[in-house]
Amino acid sequence: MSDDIYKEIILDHYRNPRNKGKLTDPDISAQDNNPVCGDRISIDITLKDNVVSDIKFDGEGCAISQSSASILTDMLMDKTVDELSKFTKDELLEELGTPSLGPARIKCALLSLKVLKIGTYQYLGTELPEDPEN
Amino acid sequence: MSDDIYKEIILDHYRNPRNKGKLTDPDISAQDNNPVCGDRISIDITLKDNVVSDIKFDGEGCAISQSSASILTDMLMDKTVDELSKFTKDELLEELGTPSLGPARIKCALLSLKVLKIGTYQYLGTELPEDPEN
Amino acid sequence: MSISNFQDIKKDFPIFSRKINGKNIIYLDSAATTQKPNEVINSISDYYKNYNSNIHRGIYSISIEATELYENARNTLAKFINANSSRELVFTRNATEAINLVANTWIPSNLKEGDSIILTEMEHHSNLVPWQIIAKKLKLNLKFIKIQTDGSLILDNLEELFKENAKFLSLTHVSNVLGTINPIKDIISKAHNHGITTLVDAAQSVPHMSVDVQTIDSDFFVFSGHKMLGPSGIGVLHTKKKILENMEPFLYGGDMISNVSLNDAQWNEIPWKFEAGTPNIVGAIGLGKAVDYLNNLGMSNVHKHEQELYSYAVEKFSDLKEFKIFGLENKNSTGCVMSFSYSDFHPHDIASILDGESIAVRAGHHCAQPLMEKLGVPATTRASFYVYNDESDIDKLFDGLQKVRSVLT
Amino acid sequence: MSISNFQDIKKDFPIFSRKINGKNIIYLDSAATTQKPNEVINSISDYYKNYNSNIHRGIYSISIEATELYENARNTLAKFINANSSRELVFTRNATEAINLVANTWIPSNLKEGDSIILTEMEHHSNLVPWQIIAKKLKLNLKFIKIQTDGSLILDNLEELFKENAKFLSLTHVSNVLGTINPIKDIISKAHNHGITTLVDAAQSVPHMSVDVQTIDSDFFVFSGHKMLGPSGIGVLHTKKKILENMEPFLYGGDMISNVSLNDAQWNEIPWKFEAGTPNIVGAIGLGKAVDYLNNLGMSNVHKHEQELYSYAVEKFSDLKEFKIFGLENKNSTGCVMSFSYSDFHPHDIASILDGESIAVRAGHHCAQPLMEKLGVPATTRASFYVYNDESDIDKLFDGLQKVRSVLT
Ligand SMILES: Cc1ncc(COP(=O)(O)O)c(C=O)c1O
Ligand SMILES: Cc1ncc(COP(=O)(O)O)c(C=O)c1O
Repeated sequence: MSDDIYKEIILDHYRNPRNKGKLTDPDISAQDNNPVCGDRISIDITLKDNVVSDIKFDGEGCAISQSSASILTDMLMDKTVDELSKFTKDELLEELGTPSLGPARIKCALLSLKVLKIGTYQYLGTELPEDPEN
Repeated sequence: MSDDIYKEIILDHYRNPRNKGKLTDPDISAQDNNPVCGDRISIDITLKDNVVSDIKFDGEGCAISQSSASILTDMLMDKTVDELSKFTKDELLEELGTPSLGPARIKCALLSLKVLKIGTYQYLGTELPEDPEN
Repeated sequence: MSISNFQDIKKDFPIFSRKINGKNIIYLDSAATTQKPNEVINSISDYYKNYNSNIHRGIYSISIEATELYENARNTLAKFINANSSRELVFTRNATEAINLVANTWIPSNLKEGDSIILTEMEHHSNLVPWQIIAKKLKLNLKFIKIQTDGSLILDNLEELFKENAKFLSLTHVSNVLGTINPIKDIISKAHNHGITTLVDAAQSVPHMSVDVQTIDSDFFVFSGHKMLGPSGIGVLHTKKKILENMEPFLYGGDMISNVSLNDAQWNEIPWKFEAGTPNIVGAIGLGKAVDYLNNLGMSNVHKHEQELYSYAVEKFSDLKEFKIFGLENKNSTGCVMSFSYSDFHPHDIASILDGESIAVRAGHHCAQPLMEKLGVPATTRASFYVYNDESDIDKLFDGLQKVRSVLT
Repeated sequence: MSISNFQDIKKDFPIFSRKINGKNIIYLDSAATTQKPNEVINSISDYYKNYNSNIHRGIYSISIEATELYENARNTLAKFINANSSRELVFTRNATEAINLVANTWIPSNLKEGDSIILTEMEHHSNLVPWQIIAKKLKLNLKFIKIQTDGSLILDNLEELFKENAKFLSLTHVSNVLGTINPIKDIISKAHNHGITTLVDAAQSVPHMSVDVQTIDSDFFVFSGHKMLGPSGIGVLHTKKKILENMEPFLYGGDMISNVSLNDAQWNEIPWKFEAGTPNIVGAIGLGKAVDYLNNLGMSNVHKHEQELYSYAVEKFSDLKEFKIFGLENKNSTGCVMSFSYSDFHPHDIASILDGESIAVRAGHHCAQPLMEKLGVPATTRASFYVYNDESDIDKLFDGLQKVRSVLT
């Protein structure tokens, strides 16, 4: 609920996003937007032997949603599909360094995770849980 | 808003209503009810040379509505039709001795006047005003 | 817990310090609306003084706090009626709006010409007129569960009524005229056996007894905040999640949408999909506080308190000449309502003369004209009790009725 | 009257005594909802402490007093907008419900397949989505008066739009995103020439300038109490008497009926015919007090105050690099709203960082997604002003925006 949420790591990724762009022929690909604020994130993943070999995100929106996507994609390199599907929001929020984002901004921070879950469940052919990012 | 409204004249007419009943072949005849409380009043009037020669009321309901009908009919004997149509609520309320009945009960007190107005306007063939009892 | 244990609580309700013509108010009209404890009144001021802001969309602190207060109130209400999830609760203006919401949304998508809606003869106008209207519009039939003069429903021919094209049943949990508690769990279970969807008008039950919507198994369940110590202008519609999710919205506008273009819109999730425009935020928060207050008393104590008051009244009035309590024979009653006739005195005169003694009772048809016809009277006088009433209120009513006789005879 | 003359009034609003992290709240979100003065908050407590009871039907003193307070509030509101009669005013929950009421009652009885409803591209979702829905249901067409990027309506082709099957026009008086004042008197008069019935969404005008529904000559006119110092959960629908009298009711239940049998019902007179169930009594009374407060300030002073604040802001921000006010070119604006973009900083980040300075602004589409598309942005940051704002609030906003830049670059 204050500028405390703009930690150094968030500002760093906001200013210099990693893994930004698209992949051609990704194995996993999904996108979603937050209708309230218009933030938009897409994630493309290429797998090799069921392990993330390349990952990119694209999108636009606030510093929180964009840096969180950048940070998340950084964290997913070399993970297995199973690990992707089990990745928790706590892992992401801890890395962001802002465990108490508050209800208004947490959706921004978790948008990329939601997109990851949508893509992974689609890839696995299993049904998406009600609140996939939680 | 208290028992102060039960003046002696009201109680007298409530206990011994005057002019109660029906007329055969009245010149003016009307009835109405107060949907909120179910009070019901009818008034019959016979005219001779445009003057009230006989008048009766009938109905059921609270002490206020019934005694007011009794008092009103007493006041109308020998009046001309023109006088009936111009009869004011103030005249009636003054006679009732309760000028400040309060909004909840005033409709009971004025029901008979409303019925009189309905009947008189009908007889005259003129349009009833929006709030005939006022 | 004896009646006396609740006696001190009049102090919690500031209106009882007001004097009219030097007399304290003897308030016996809680079935119309209840008085409010300091906790509720203060929660309203507190909201306006510290948190007031628009909810759901704000990024700043007070808006986040206000949203939390509003949604916590929903949680409190959900627990109070033991809902499966707070997302099954929609805030409305009152019970009436909640019933209209169902009549306008669920009914047209699920019933068709020739289908029947079942009601009872003891319904409040709010649980009668909306069904008359939608029945006319869609060419549905209305059928009525009849009542006996003791105020209980005639239930032997339910199977008969529930056969054929019966698709929807709406009935009151507790009668606002007689206090009768209907065996809704049984009736609903039978209705469900026939595939009939059900609505319970709980406007007079939720304030007076503990209820459990999961046990009752109602599909829709409605009540009003102002009848249970809560503020003006807030009510609740509880609906089973599966049903609510599949319903079309009722009102359209801000907050209930997720996405809008010039010619199209998508809806927000439940329950917000049903809350268009800026809601009565403070109403919801105050109602949450009212529930806290009731929980503190304990709903079974509330029920017991009213039953004891009612018994005390019945005993006290048993000697009064020409005094008749409607539905007295019926033992299955909340005890929160006592409708009576007194000699041939008109209820309006009784109420007016009692008002002179600063006693507030209701006179009229209590928005239940069809039931009045059944009782064979145009109107009754109704004294209704709540947590803050005590024996002395009933004693005052008794004295007041003596006064009525002396004035009118 | 200069800006400074209003400065002392922050004291009337208790929320400005609250501190968050040691800082006073700089509230710049009044277009979403306004803060409440002590007079309004106290009138609510006072009602619950002294008069609380159900209205219209009670014979006892507090019910009569409560009814008077409620109906006096209606009179106060009627005078405030210069209605011909207080019986033309229906209390609703909010502007949104008022619009839905018209869409659900007047439209189906008066429009038929192929007819058109005219809107504008700057409508709030509440004045857009209800028309989308009824248009789909009745196979009506929606047509839009377009806007230019300065926020003004393009009015040269009105005659074109109003021809053919145009039957209804609904438009906002003042834009909640840009503050633009639309020339509604002119537009309505042209619409009436074509026999088109009109609704004005006055949610953002009534709080900020003096309005006169007889001069405007609108057929329907709606606004919300919470945006004009009033309580939660109360709004107003004003309708010309002739129209209101001929309209079918919207919601059905207690209080709106005059007579009920099991299968039929007759309606009460206007406006009560449109107020089903126990209304938000305290909401209406509190709104009456809010109007008293505004009348005391004088609506032309309120308008002037906001214009002066806006000018001050425009001047102050003119030097700020990469700062853009939307609709600035438009001179016909209330001055109560300043929507802006700032560099490529996202509105949510701006609002979050400002919140750290205890400054409340709104970020988002402001329930006006179609307008956002027109402006070519997904969202804006919006600062909105009201009677209690002063230059120092704008100075703080300026400092806050410096902070935003330093955090984000
Ligand atoms: C122009 C306009 N119309 C309608 C509304 C809806 O008001 P409410 O949410 O009080 O119904 C708003 C409020 O945001 C508004 O600004
Ligand atoms: C049984 C019953 N149902 C419905 C209602 C309507 O409640 P409200 O006016 O709060 O909508 C009442 C209130 O009188 C009631 O007693």
